[in-house]
Amino acid sequence: MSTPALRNGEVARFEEVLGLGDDALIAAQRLAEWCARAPDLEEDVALANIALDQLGAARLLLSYAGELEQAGRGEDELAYLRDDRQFRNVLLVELPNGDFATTMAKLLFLATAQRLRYRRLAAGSDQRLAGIAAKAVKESTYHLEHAALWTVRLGDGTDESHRRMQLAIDELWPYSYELCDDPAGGAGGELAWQEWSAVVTPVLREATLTVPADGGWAPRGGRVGRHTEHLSYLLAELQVLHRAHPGASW
Amino acid sequence: MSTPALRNGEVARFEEVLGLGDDALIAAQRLAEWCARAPDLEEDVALANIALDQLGAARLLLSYAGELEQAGRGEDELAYLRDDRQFRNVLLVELPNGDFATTMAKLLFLATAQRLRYRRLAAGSDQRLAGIAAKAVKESTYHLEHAALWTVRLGDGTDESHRRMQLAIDELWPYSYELCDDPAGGAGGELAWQEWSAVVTPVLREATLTVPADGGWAPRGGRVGRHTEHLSYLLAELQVLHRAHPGASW
Amino acid sequence: PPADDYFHQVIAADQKIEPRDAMPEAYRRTLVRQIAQHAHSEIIGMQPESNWISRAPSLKRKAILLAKVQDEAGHGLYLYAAAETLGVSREELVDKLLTGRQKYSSIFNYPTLTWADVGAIGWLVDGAAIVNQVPLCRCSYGPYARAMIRICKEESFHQRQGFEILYTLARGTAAQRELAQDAIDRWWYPSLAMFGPPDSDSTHSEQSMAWKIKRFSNDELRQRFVDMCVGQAEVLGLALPDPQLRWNPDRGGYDFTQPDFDELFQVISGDGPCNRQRLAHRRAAHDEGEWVRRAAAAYAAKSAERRAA
Amino acid sequence: PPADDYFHQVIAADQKIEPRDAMPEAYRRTLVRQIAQHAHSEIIGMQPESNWISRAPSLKRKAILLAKVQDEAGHGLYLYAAAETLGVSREELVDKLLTGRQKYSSIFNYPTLTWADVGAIGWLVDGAAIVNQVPLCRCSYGPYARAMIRICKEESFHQRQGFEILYTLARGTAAQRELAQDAIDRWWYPSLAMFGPPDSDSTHSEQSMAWKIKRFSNDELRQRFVDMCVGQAEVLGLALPDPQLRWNPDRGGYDFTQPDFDELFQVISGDGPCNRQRLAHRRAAHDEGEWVRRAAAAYAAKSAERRAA
Repeated sequence: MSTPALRNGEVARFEEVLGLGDDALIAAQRLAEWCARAPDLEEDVALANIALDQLGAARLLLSYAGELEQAGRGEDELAYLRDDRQFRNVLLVELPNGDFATTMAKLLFLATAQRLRYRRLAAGSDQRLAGIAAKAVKESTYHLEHAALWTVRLGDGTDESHRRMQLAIDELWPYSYELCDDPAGGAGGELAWQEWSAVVTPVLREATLTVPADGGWAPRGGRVGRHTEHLSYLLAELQVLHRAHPGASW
Repeated sequence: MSTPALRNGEVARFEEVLGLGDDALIAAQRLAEWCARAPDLEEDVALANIALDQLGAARLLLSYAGELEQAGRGEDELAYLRDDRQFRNVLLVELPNGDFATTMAKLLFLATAQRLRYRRLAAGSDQRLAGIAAKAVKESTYHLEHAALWTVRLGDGTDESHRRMQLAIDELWPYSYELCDDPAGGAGGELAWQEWSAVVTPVLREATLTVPADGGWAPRGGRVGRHTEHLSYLLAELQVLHRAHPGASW
Repeated sequence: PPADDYFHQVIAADQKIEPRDAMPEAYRRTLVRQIAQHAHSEIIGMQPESNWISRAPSLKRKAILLAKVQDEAGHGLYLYAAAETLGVSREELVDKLLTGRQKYSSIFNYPTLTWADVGAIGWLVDGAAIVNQVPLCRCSYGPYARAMIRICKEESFHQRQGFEILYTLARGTAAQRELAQDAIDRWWYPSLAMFGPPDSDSTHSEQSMAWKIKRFSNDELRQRFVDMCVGQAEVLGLALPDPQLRWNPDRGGYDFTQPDFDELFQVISGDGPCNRQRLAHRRAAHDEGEWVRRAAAAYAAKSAERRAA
Repeated sequence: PPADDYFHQVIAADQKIEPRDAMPEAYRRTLVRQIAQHAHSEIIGMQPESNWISRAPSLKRKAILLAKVQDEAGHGLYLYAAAETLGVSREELVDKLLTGRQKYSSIFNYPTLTWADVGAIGWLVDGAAIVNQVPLCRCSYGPYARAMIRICKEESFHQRQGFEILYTLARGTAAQRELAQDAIDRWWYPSLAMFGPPDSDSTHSEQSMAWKIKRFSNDELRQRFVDMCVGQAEVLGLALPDPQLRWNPDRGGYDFTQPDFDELFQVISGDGPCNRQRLAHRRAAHDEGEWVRRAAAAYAAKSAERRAA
């Protein structure tokens, strides 16, 4: 992954764009697993829409990462020819979909972080990234609204849905810390986490859900390629056909 | 798959041994999925045992198939470097494990067929195959006993287990026809199916289960490489690591 | 009765029947059955294709395929909405699908074994669907005709994408070319069977023609499809698996081998390779979504109550 | 009391305590806790390794790995049986595992990310287990000591297999060699932590030593393990990730960097990378097996009734 030709700042920029691209790609892959199995047809359409947005952002980000790297890798080389130790996505996006409540909690958490980050990047000095982010921030707004709507419906729906939604929030909350880290390097985005929490917490309150206590377990590692056991299975499926035909065009 | 250097009879022998090897390999892969998730520890040990027997038979059969083919392929080339359209196993073994009743029904059906076939091969003129079959027939006897024991326990256990066992038998019964076909070519092993049924039916009766009516749907295609949608997923997982490192030794 | 007179006048004048218009009960039932079957086909049809979304060989193809399957869900929504104008609810129809009392297109009971099948479905299955559906854009029932106009536009887009997949494979590596030919070999006859039994055996056709629901016979449409495919297959550089296929200058169309109608009836009656799998998948998705739909209803009721208070 | 006298005489004479012998309640409780934790570790330890059975890179390696995981289930059985001789049931112990009231070895809360991890677990984790367990073959409680003899024999077989995996990778392609080194880098310190906290902080040790359950201190065993690994790593041609590692002729052992004990306590207290996953997996397997165990019990009861009738 290290590219000696690049200077430190360029490596950091490459890693950042790659990390955001990987987040979007893996999220798209997971969301697309819902295809033809959503709770109703409208939701089949909506989840496919969100998956398509994530996939679209992933393609732009990975293409740009490839250009920054200057090693001749395009979106497909980056998506299909790395193994899990070289992927830079946060752990949250690679976790299994679980039930619909878990998927919505994942999306709520992810879209909140993506929206904050894309908004910042859209106003940043990297014109190319700003352009990608300006498009993506609108999409994230829709994703966040959709996830928030379902979080409230499920949290404030039936006893069963409340129980499931609370369980999903409790299980995924620890992954929010890594989600808010600076994607180009290590832990420590505490300010960003407060911003994140300021968006998510009111949604949970409206949903009559208990906001988990701060602190505690905070699994990390995705940004340095130390993933969960789930990612390599996801990649095996994602990459199987591409890898079976080296050098082929599709 | 066709090897012009071989005469017709040799091709048929190659296809037969390959088919039996693929049956055992795919069955082993499915059975091993139970590892660390069986209903109790004793069953974890038993299922691993049976998976190991199947895997052992698969290795012997595929190695022999490779020799018959005379194309320089060994057990690993045959297991890891074919795609699903080139696999020759029956559909039964590639179906998902389902619940424990489904797994036991699959094993009951498979072990019965394997036992009948291995017994015949053990007395056959191909000395090499006879040797493999002589070992395998003993193992099949144990597999059959184990599956029959559970079929009876579940069939004659609780209402819940009876319901599940009956469902499994009903769902898998149609796959028994292909299972009894001549592995080297096409349909028509009706005699074999009667033999098979003569073993399975008394088990079902003892288990207080209804024996499905003969005839009706009889899915086929595995022996000519036309599988279910499940097999390519199974192979993607089975082969991912081997294929990621072409030519490597392990 | 005068109401029926109006209906027959509209049909005769090639105008549209609209939801509030009086119509013969048999016309209504025929339409409900046909539109529902069509909607179900879109929904079940999502399965064989979504089987390859996770494994699509490039990100661009993944996006195109995902968008296509999403379109199918959208088509399902239009069509259920069109059926609802005839006084049935989507829930009723879905229940009929799940309990096997209404059918969906038998073509979706074949498995997608390789990536090339995605191309073959686009080219052949969507191609056959278009040939079937273009005349339905002029169907006498307004909401159905309008839904079909929108759907046909998207379908022809899908068909082009499928053709493109095969075109790329046919010009790719030897292995890719083999995948493409293998897919066409498996999908050709099932696609021909999509036009239904031969006219000599077709049961519902005559009345549907009179009502201007149907405009052409099964065999006419099948011929049109074959004639269309032959040229396209040449452009692809792939063979259609029919040694009998040849131009007949007297008829001005291609002679071809009919599909195996026994197999078609077997698949229709429930014994295709994937009938059980497709229905089980749909039932499982429906059952697993039950608590979500219930929660949404409960929340909507609470919200309405709060607004009322 | 005289019963206790007998117990102390047996301990002093380095003989075995057997199930029917009187023993101090604290001794019994300590043993139950330790044997149960050991049994639980075998069961939970099946998970990280079975993660790679389906993907093992050759059929031979697949068979070896499957057999190894099977051995672990077998070890769990012996150990639960040994614990049962102390008057607890397997069900009770499993329940304590599933509800988090009894622990298992923290090492299994790390993920197996690549195939090389299977090698590293065999070489380092099983290696550390053997160093820990060999002295237990002389433990004062007979059934535990005898179970350990059998287990240690199999473990040393597993350790050799792990070593062999790494040896092959280290001599393979550059990518394989990288996998092997990466796995050792990740597993080295967690393996050192398997010997528990430093002697200065160890709570149960002194009494266990007196009862001859434990024979060596945590730090003694850790040193023994390090000394053993250094030479083996040289044979492998792979580096142990510790720049401080060097021979100390005064002590006659290697100086080395201690593992991060804060991390160890964090993992023990439940916050390792996979604690939740491992327990959730075990609970799911247990719950999903419930109906099967119930059916087996019902059938056994019916059969007994029939035999009685």
